[in-house]
Amino acid sequence: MVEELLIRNGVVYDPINGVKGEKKDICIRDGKIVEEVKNPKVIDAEGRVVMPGGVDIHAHIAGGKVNSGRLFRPEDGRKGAEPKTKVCRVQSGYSVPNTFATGYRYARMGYTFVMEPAMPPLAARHTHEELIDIPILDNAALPLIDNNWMTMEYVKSGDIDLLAAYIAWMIKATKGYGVKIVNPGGTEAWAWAKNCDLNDAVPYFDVTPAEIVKSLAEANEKFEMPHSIHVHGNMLGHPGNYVVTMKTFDLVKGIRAYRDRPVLHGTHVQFHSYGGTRWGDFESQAKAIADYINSNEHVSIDIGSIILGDTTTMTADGPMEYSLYQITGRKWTNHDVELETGTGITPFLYSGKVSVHTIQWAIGQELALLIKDPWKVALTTDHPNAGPFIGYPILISMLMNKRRRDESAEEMHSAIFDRAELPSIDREYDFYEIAIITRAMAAKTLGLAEHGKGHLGVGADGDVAIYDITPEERDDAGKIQKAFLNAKYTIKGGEIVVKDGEVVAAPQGRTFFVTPECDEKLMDEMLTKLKDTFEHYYSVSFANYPVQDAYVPNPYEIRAPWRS
Amino acid sequence: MKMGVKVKLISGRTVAQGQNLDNKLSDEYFSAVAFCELNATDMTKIGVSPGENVKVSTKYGEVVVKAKQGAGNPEGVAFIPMGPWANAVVSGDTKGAGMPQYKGIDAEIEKTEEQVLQIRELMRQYMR
Amino acid sequence: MVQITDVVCPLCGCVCDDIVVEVEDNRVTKVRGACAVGKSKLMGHGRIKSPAIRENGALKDCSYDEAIKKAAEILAAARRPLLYGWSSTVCEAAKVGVELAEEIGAVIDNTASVCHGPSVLAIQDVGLPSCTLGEVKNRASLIIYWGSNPTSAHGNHMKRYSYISKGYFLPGGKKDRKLVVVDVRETKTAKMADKFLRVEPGKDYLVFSALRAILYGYEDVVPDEVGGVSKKDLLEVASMMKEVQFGIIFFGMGVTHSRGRHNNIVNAIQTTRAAHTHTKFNIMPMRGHYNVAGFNQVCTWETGFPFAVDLSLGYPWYNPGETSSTDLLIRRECDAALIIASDPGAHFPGESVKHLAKIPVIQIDPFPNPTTEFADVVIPTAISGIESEGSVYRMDNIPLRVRKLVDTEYMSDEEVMKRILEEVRAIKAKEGE
Amino acid sequence: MQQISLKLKEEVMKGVARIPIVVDSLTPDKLFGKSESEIKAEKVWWGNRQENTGDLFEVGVDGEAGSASEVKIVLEGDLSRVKYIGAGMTAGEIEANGDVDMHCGAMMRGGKITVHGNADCWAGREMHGGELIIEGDAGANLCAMYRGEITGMTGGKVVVEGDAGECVGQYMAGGEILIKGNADILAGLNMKGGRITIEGNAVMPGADMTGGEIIVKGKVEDMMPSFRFVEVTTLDDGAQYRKYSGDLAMTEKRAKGVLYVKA
Repeated sequence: MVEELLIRNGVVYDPINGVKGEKKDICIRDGKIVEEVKNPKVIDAEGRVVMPGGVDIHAHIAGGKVNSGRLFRPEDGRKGAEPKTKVCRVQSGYSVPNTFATGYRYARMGYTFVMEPAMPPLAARHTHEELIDIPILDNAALPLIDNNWMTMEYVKSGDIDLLAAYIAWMIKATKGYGVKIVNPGGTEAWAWAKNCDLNDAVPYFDVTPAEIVKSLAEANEKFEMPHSIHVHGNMLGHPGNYVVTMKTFDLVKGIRAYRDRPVLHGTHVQFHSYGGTRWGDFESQAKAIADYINSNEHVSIDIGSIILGDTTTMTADGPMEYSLYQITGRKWTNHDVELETGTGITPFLYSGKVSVHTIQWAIGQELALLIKDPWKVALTTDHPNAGPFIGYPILISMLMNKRRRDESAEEMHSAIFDRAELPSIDREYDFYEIAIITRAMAAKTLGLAEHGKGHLGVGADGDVAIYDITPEERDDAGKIQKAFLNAKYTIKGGEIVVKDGEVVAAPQGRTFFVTPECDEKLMDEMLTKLKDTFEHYYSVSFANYPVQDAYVPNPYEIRAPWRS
Repeated sequence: MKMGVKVKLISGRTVAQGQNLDNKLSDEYFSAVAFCELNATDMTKIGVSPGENVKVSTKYGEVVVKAKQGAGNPEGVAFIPMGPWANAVVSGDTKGAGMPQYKGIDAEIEKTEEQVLQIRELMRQYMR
Repeated sequence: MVQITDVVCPLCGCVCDDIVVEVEDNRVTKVRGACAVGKSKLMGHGRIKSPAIRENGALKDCSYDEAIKKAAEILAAARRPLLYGWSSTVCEAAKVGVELAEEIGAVIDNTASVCHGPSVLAIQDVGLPSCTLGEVKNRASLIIYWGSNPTSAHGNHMKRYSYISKGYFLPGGKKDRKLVVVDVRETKTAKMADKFLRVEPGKDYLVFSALRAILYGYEDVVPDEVGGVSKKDLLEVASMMKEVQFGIIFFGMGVTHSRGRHNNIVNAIQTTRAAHTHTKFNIMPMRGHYNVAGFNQVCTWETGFPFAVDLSLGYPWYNPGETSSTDLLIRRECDAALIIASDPGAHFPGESVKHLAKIPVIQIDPFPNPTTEFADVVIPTAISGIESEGSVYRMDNIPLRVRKLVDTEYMSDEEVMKRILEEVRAIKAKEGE
Repeated sequence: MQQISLKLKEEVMKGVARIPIVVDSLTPDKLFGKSESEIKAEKVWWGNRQENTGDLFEVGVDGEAGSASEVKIVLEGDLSRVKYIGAGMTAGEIEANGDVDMHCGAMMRGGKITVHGNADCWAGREMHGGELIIEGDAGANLCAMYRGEITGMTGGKVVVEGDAGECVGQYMAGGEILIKGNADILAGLNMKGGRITIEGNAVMPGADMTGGEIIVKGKVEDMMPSFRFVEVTTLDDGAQYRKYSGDLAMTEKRAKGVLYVKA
């Protein structure tokens, strides 16, 4: 690793520190940003766009679900096959790349941190084994804690403190980062081939998804958690679901976060912004959702925008994947996880010739463009659900260039003109706003900024992306896409990992995890019940459940004290 | 002249075979897998009684094993525990699927005076 | 005497993790909770005493260093090497194996190739509606074992996870469940069944299609007898499947090994999908070795493909039937092989063993076996799950960490693989100069 | 016309191991316009190492070609471990004198391949056009898809003079296959278009088919139990056939396949 690095003459976009495209030098020593350096290796950025390393708030990159996707799609695997090089291991896959390709391709886009947003607690070891094998990227994972029997029982009895003790134990046991919610109640119902809407009773548990979301938000805020609850709501992908989405957001209004951050992060909201009553009259309700976000401060979102083409959909939302498979008749994998969650996977082709897909394509971008404050929005494709992450540069070029959007719309199904807003929106993102939705917002919302991610202030990690484009070229959509796909330089922890779009070094990333600190008496009371549950209903023993330290070889621990 | 019976040959796991997985060069393994289970009627047909030797012949080879009576076997179905003796006569052709046919092979079984080869002798055959 | 609880059993795909083991002067002296087969493994057997290299016909003891160096020389020189086995060792060793395969342009394959490889091919065609074993324990009121015989192959399966176990929604255990067995012979498992269907060898495919037709409502086209099973029985089983709240099919090598191979499994899965239009239905392969699933996981996340991965062209190419071990050997493609934690000498068809016996073979294993008889380099290792720890994946892909119960002088599989990789790289570097 | 002859040197297949050679780089498209010495220098994979074509094959070039379609490649010697013969070719002709290894004519789009012998598995895999003649037997997965794909052959014509292995034309969507001998189990598996004609016998033909047609002129062993008999009808050859529709195991909605079996 280079000890000292000086990035000279770059035009820097560092939103967390309010730096809006200033020509500015960046100094790095021993992997951290510093005021000045003595005899550094110098990179002349020559007026190119310079940003902090990218931070992805939500991409399925590791774990049993992702690997089942790889395993059952050799036809996707062969698409991305590349031989090993002096630096890189073998690569394969397009929508479900192998772990090595995942690290290399993100790094080539200038990203240095990715959040794996759906870790089944019982299979957490698997998620961590894959994270170990993803080069370069720092990472973290969110355990699924909403369909768990223990959660639902505490929600039913209203013991928020004991629920907090349970999530504290779960996050610790899984070396996780926060609370993930996916189709609350619906995934448990799916174990009986059923589903739940927001206010339906979960079969046999006599609680509603609404109660689960509210209780988990309250329990989460019992600690100084870096991140809010991370919510994939009910009825994903159903026409008319935008109402459910807003009702879900409303549930947690008034809950007080311990610091300046939302109390709920709504993920891949494109899939939750649907109007109409069936596919026939399907339409965009992105505007309604955007209006809600614009007039409320307690919710942040990521867009989950569509990339046209073939992809692999995967989620803990089992019933949703089943209905998708019912539409396509293609291969379908389901994997329900005892007492906790589930998994559904099926391939899907988004076609610009299909009205519904076209409207979906519009919705993701509409959300980004209609929500006024970019600090409330993160750019995602819910990789690989709405499309693979290597499609980000396409999205960036769309958001920055109305002409490109209009040209694309012309090529697509006419439904985009009468059942979506996109063609009527003139807004164009600038580099500063792009820097917000691809790094700063995610770092802030995840509570990672104070841990050195997503900005270039003194003391921050030496994670820097230098793109081969100048501010003057902001109208060249093609060049923007090219520049954001293959960074001129990506620097990770002060080490040059990408040069001229090629991976030149592949160091190990770190895994961030949170340790919520819970009152011991509470914990003991909760454990009595938990151990009994293991004894009678789990298929593994309590002693073998928690993730051993061996699975987090490069740990970064964040403590979350109990709020008195 | 040859007094054989035509069967579908199956190979598979047994408890004793599993117990000696790490113990294959032993007598226990030999007695756990070097036999062929036949239906009583089939045994009478070839005039063999339990403990006597039979020769199992298929398109792919032949092997001598001890005869055993298998209550569960229907007529025309023979069973040899998975292992080198069974594999001496199964088909290696995977038909483009990567998997040999270990089960349901056409075989002829006859009584024989020939001895059952010990594991090392059996392997030596492949080393010629 | 030390008592160790919650021991994870390193034998079959059940990976029972509630075993109690007693250790006295560094030996396992007592085992509670394991099945007969698992107990036998934990109690231990005779070992390979020392590393050895074959010299004019006979194995001659040598040091680890010599054996590892020799192994590396063989592999570095090979034009079509095969790295096979991996199912009775931990994922940590498999990871080094994939790296070695990349380094030397080898084919890497595990025992799934001759076990549930066809199940993987089937999953790649139609997917797998499945669940973890605890779901079966808590919810499954109908259990179907099709071409699988747990009483012989998975001793604790019914007790811990399925027919006999008690679960949240089925507190009565087997009183609350129904058991159906489909097989070509009346096995011990079949004798326990509420309903036993005896199918003619090689006719499973037809039976599945008939069931699907019935489940979709076209029983009118189904003939009176299919593959030895009467239409009456098919209708009965179909209605059992429709009426339960949660059912599961456990299938084994009875279907993967017989005529139809992977397509039998495709059809079993299609049958599950058909049943799923009526109620919750799942299906699961009865994976054999305790970590056969784990290798497939590691190989998939590292190469994109689960087994039979050919790295000879630099990038991964996967095509069982071409890149699978049995084919490579019967076609006499390989010019060297590394065999780890498995015994093709005993478990491959004679035709393939013939070629294996002719080429340089490196064997890495704790125990002597038929493969040792012709191996040219023999490297004994610690027994994973007894003498060394690591990751393994249960038949339902739940990851567990097997323990180290006793100390050993032997190197672990992972250490040996790392040393071989280093040696190979050293040789390559020299060649480079 | 130009004729390029490639004779595999005997020593290449002499060893204990018979290591395959990958020759997708030796098609009329890729060799057109190359001199003899350039062809000799063309790289081919032999196991995990790349070799010069000239080191493995005796190379002869005769005549001139104005385009790839005027190039004919003649392969001689022991070709039973020579893979990907004519893979991806779009024009010209390849003649193989002897048994050929896997993937012969895979992904081919045009031109003609004639095999004077047997072809191993995956001949004509994902073939889109052109003509493939196999004078001997064909292995399994003739004109099938690659693992996990849902489309196999989409166009072109394939003739097998002998027998064919399992899963002929799996996921076939278009084109024509003629098997003059017998077909092993599951011919036309998952078929959705095109036509397979089997002059000999077939076992479990048409399973899971959703389109296209299969004609069996010999006997059918193990007829699928999920097909519906429609009628007895007469085809172009004047003979009477039992017509079935299926596969109902794919549900009535999708069961648009047609199977004719000689009455």
